[in-house]
Amino acid sequence: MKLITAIVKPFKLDDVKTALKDAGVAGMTVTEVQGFGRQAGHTEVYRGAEYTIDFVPKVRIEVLADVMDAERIADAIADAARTGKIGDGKIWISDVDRIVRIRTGELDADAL
Amino acid sequence: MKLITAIVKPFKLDDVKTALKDAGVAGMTVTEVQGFGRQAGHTEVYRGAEYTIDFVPKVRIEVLADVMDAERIADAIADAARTGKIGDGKIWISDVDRIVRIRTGELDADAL
Amino acid sequence: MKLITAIVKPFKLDDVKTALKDAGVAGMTVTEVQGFGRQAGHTEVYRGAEYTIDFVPKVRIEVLADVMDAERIADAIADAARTGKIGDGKIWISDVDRIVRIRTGELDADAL
Amino acid sequence: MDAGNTAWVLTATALVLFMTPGLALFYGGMVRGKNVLGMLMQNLMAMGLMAVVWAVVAFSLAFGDAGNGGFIGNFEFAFLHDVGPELIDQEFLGFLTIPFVVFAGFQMTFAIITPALITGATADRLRFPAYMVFIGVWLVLVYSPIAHMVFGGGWLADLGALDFAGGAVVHMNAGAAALALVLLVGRRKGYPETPMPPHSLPLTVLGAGILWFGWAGFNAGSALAADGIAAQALMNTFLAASAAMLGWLVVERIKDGRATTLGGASGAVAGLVAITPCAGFVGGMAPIYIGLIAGAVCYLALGLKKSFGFDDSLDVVAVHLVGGLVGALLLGFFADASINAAVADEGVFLGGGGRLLWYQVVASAVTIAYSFVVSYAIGAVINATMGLRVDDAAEDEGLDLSQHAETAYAD
Amino acid sequence: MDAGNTAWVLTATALVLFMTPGLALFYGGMVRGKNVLGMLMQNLMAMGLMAVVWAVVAFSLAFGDAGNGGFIGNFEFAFLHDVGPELIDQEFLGFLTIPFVVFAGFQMTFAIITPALITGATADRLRFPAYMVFIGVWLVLVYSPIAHMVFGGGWLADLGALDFAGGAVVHMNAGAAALALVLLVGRRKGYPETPMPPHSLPLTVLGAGILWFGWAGFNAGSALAADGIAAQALMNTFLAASAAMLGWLVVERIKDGRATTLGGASGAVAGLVAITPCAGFVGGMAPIYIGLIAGAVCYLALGLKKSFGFDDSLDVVAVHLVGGLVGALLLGFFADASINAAVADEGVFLGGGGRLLWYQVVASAVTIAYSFVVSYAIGAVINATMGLRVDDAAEDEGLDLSQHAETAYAD
Amino acid sequence: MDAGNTAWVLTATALVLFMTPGLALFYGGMVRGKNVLGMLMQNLMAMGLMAVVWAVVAFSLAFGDAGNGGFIGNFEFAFLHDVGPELIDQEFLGFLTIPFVVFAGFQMTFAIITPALITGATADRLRFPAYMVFIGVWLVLVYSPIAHMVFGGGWLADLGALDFAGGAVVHMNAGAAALALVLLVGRRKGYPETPMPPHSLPLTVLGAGILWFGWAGFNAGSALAADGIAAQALMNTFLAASAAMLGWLVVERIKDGRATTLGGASGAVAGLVAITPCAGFVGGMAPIYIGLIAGAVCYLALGLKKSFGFDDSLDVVAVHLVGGLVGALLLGFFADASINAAVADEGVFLGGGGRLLWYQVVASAVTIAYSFVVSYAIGAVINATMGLRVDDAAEDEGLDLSQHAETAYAD
Ligand SMILES: Nc1ncnc2c1ncn2[C@@H]1O[C@H](COP(=O)(O)OP(=O)(O)O)[C@@H](O)[C@H]1O
Ligand SMILES: Nc1ncnc2c1ncn2[C@@H]1O[C@H](COP(=O)(O)OP(=O)(O)O)[C@@H](O)[C@H]1O
Ligand SMILES: Nc1ncnc2c1ncn2[C@@H]1O[C@H](COP(=O)(O)OP(=O)(O)O)[C@@H](O)[C@H]1O
Repeated sequence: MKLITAIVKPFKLDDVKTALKDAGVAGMTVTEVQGFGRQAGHTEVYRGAEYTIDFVPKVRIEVLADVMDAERIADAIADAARTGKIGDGKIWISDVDRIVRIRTGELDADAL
Repeated sequence: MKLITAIVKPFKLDDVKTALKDAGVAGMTVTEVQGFGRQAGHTEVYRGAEYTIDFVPKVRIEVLADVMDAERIADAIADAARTGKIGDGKIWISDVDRIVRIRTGELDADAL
Repeated sequence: MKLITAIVKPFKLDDVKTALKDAGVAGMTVTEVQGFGRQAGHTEVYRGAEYTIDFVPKVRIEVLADVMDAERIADAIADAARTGKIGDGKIWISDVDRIVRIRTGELDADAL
Repeated sequence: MDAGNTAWVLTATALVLFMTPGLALFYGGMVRGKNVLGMLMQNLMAMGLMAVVWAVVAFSLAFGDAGNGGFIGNFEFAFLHDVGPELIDQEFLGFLTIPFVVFAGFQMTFAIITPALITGATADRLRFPAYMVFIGVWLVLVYSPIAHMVFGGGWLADLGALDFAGGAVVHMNAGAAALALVLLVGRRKGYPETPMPPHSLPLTVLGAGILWFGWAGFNAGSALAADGIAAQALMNTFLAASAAMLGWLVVERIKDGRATTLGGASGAVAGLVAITPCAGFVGGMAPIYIGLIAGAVCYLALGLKKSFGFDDSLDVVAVHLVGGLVGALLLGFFADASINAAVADEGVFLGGGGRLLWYQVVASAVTIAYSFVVSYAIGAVINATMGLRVDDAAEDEGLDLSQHAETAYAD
Repeated sequence: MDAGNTAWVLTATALVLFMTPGLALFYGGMVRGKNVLGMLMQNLMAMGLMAVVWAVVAFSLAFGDAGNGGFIGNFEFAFLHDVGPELIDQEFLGFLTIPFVVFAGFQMTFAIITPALITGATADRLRFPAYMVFIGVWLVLVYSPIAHMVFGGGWLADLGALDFAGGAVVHMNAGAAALALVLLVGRRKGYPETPMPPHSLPLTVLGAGILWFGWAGFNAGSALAADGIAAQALMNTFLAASAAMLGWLVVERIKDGRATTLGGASGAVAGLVAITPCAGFVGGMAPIYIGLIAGAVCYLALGLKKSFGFDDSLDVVAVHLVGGLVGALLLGFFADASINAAVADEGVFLGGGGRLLWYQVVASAVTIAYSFVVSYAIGAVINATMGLRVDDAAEDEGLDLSQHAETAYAD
Repeated sequence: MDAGNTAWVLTATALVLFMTPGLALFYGGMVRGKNVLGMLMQNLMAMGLMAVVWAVVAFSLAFGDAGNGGFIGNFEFAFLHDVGPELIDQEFLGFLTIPFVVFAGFQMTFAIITPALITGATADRLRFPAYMVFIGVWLVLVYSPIAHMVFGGGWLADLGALDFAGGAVVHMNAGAAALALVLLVGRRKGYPETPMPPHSLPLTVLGAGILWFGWAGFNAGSALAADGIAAQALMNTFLAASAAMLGWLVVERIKDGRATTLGGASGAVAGLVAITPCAGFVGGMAPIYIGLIAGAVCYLALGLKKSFGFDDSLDVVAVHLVGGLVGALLLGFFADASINAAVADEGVFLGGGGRLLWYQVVASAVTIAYSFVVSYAIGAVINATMGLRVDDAAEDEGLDLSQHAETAYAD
């Protein structure tokens, strides 16, 4: 089984969700994160003191999937999340030994 | 080494923590996340505008463990987190090359 | 490709960021998490009721890297995050099949 | 009609009105984040519904036929009949030098906050419709009679019991009703094993600040004039709040090892409660002594719910029932005729003997018993018919979503 | 000079001043977290800039040459000339028993909050410098003339239209200007597809509480004395707010299935708006009827923006324009000479026939038309020259960062 | 006794009392989330402890033997002896037309907020017990003497220096004490390298709103009557706050490129501080000029801590010491006998020459020097005995947990 993890811009979450639904994905898990990379952060000023904030808000999306679906899902996320501007984020795919659905104890593909 | 990741219902966190302690697990890391899946979200109303929120609050639990403990720990989590109702969540196990305890530099099993 | 994940003390985040920059790392993703482990939590009191909070705030840092850089990066993080006191956290390295840069579709090392 | 007195009672009315949003925040900060709107909304609804019920009938039942020495008023002022911008021409109320309508308005703000006080006890588990019915009926059957007996020249006033601004009418009354409801609805799911810490103490401190501010109107406004008694009541109010904060924190520090922010805010409120019956009847250092005692005793009264196993979630019994009782009884010791000529029997410490203290005991007992019994009865009927408590799933989800389809905080 | 009246107007001035921070929070809680400082700052800026413009020229344009039956005042009080601690010696304003400077101050607080009301409509997308220019010009060209026509003894007052505390001058005026601006700046990015739920309803409830409290000063202060009319206005204000909350929630419950916290707070504000023109002119149960109607109608008016496709983000049109209009027209039915001798023609329900109602229609139409047209013109000029709206990137980033280089919340 | 005057001073007392919770939120929003309760609690404790110390002895030391032209009062009013609902029969205080107890109460609210102002400077690092001891001693040794010298008919009053509502007694005094403490406790860990942005600017704006509102009582209440001087003071207060917001923001915009929300709120407070000594002594456009100057100068004074390397965390020196000084000195230019007959020497701009300005310089210098030296001494003794500062681990953990075993926010 595979785990697809994507870091995307927060306002793209809805588009990604729709794309995943269209790709037949039944579930995902989302986390608010802070990203650091090429995309510039911003500057804040408080009573004359200027702070540079390097981190940019992002969301992290995790999707468990069958081996043969993983590439397709990654592509779907990439297409939905792309704006073409710096900071669109990354997607990575990694191996999972086993997946369990807690409710039923079903395993792997059945657990999705 | 293995990494066990579980997505469970927030109010089950305490039970899972107890079960892990009982299973001899010394540590874990917990993240607040939003889950999307079979479990329905909810509807909110603001001045006549109705919004459907698909996401459901969940917690993500990560436990690093020795290869031979992984299954047992996953089972312990599953047992503790199960309510039998839709939305109980998923557990997955994946491979880890190496674990380091930052404080001492100990590796792998010694780092736990 | 490799994914280096580190759980560190929040006030060490800045030092780790600097160390990573020095190590030539171009990006990372950071999540606020709660850690449970050897480090004691704390006690709160509300109108005579005492609560023990086991969890300790931590940050989780993820860095995608080339296979050959992974160890070096893990070491850099460990050095920067170390205080020598209990609770300094863990670092682990795991395998990644593929990395995609969403903006360009570049893969693996080119995606970093 | 006196413009100075009117100016002050107008101000005081606005101040007391402001207390209910303050209370909403005070309580709202203490509940979990999934229940904060439920709490705010119950308090808002008290502002909405109680005002209308007051205008329709409750004011008249409280202050109609004022001075009859009886148990309840009549319907003479129902639907605000004869309640207008002129002075009222009636024997008992004839002392008023302010437009009658602002007297009705000032008293209305008391009728709003009293049921609102109860909401702290039953936090996180009341069905909203049942709550509305409860407070609507309660105002008429519980609040109006007690207000009449004490403030409206009813039999407790005739007896000689003193209650300057509502130690009995407001605080013991709300506290006893809270206890009754808590026994009916039972404990929150997970109480006491699961910690349920306050979700926003800054909101609670803000609420306490607003209450403290508004209480100036509550107590000093109860003089119904801008005179020396109002001035004394104001000073007493502030001194008691301060001293009670210290009293609470000292005991907390000794027992728990820390002086907490929630303790500071709670102690101040306990002092404000305790000084309420005494505000215009005592002077000098008495408010400080009353405050110190009330702060310490109310802190200790937090233990009651543990001992007796009920879940008075935000400690309405410890703060309002016990605090109100402490104030009412201490008035029996500190009442001072040199401050207010209305003090016919001075307190024990002023050489007046135990007579006033006895009246205070009687009035307190009557108030608590009446309120507890009738509140319990109203609650039981509602519970049997429409159900007081949300179901398990709704309680897990929180009142905000289950009762109001809202979440308090978003990005 | 009367100390009692002065005491009350001093208090009322402070209360109305406090409404603008309250409004800031009421609105600020409703926007997304990345725009809350933008909202707060626009309201703060109204407090900063409007006061200075008022002192320099706007007060004089509103109340100079008072009683001239015309369209605008003059420059006699520009730069606060002759505005001091003494009584004013002028025919039309001669009824005042308070220092002239506090009259100017009291009216100033109205001039601050009126443009601030507009900010809810254009939330999340105005450029800060453009906003400043807009309100600065608007106060002089829109607010002052309308205030003069209605409050300053101008032609609408002469006509016989009544507006106790600003149903036209404040609410319809702000509502019409809001509509004009909204048409000019267009919708928020993503509206209406993307949900933009309130980021902190507790802030909104707090803001509503402050508004409710401050409105005591707004309406009862408009009596400019601590008399029976002030007392009646206070009671009416509170009753209307309560009743409107109920009216709104009943309709909301029926249409949406839930009574919401935001609905409760909004309903109360709608009632406060509607009672504003009526406050010192009606009595008895009238405020309750006015409130009930206003709450229900304003809730229904939320649908306007859907029907007509404009993005009045926080419903300034539904609450202020419609609410103010409902109040102004209902005054034509409920005005009562027994409450206030200034009521020359009583309302329809008091047997006065339709004359007052007709004046109310005229005054409302004139106010709305004048405000809409001139506001649109001012906005259009600013839009063409400096641009009213932030660019796309700034809107995505949020006003807090893009306009003020700040974030509202941190660890 | 005058009911109108009493009504106003009652109101003003409540308003000033409300300022301390406002200040708590103003400061509390600016600190990091782990220290907010520490900040709120220090302010709450000022409300608790200062009131009791005031009643016991500090009031008497400030206003006992009033008019003696000396340095300090006596013990005649200790334990509130003779402080009651009647008029006071004393030569210097004989002008009062209000119950003496409300005068004591009004002044008490000043004695509460003054030490509370200091807490902004030492944010995030004071031990709570040490703080309590400090303010307790400070009130007696620093506040009471300065209040006596200036307000109580002491030698600075006799000299001819003017201070309408506490530019010296409250603001320069608190600012100088803040500087002394900051030098003693040192900088926060990580300052200035680590950014420590405000954790909740909406709380700060709310706090500023409450302060602005309460300042109406602070300044206009200091007239101790509801008269033309009070009215003028109210107007001046509001105009100065508004103008100072503009002054601050203009300079901020030029220097930092942005007008910030924190800047808007801070500027308004700076204006309120600066107008405090002038409020009842100036008129016309003077408050606007004073505000504009104060806003700009206080913004520039933020640089002092950078230049001199001290960590005055929330800028108490820049806002209160500098703001108070700017106001006191500008009074030497703008004081106007036509506004207030108590102005014996008019300001430079009114043709009074430099005499008043000289008195203002002397009074300011004496206040600052006295407060700085004695505050430093008290702080040094406490530091040497019990320690002023929390240890490193406690500072990392934050005051909320380390001092009060609480966290401000939870789910
Ligand atoms: N090496 C990395 N490891 C983990 N996350 C990364 C890495 N590089 C970038 N990211 C994440 O991807 C986000 C976008 O990266 P960035 O370099 O800003 O733009 P882009 O992906 O368009 O090149 C970052 O904010 C960060 O969350
Ligand atoms: N394919 C998936 N990838 C990642 N997380 C998932 C996936 N499917 C479900 N989840 C997570 O598991 C949670 C529960 O899933 P859900 O389908 O609602 O119920 P159940 O696990 O009982 O079938 C979701 O809220 C989500 O967080
Ligand atoms: N087995 C584990 N799996 C996942 N995370 C762990 C595990 N053990 C510890 N952690 C994380 O590492 C943090 C530090 O661990 P702790 O045992 O307190 O100290 P140390 O790493 O110094 O031994 C914990 O707070 C937790 O976030």
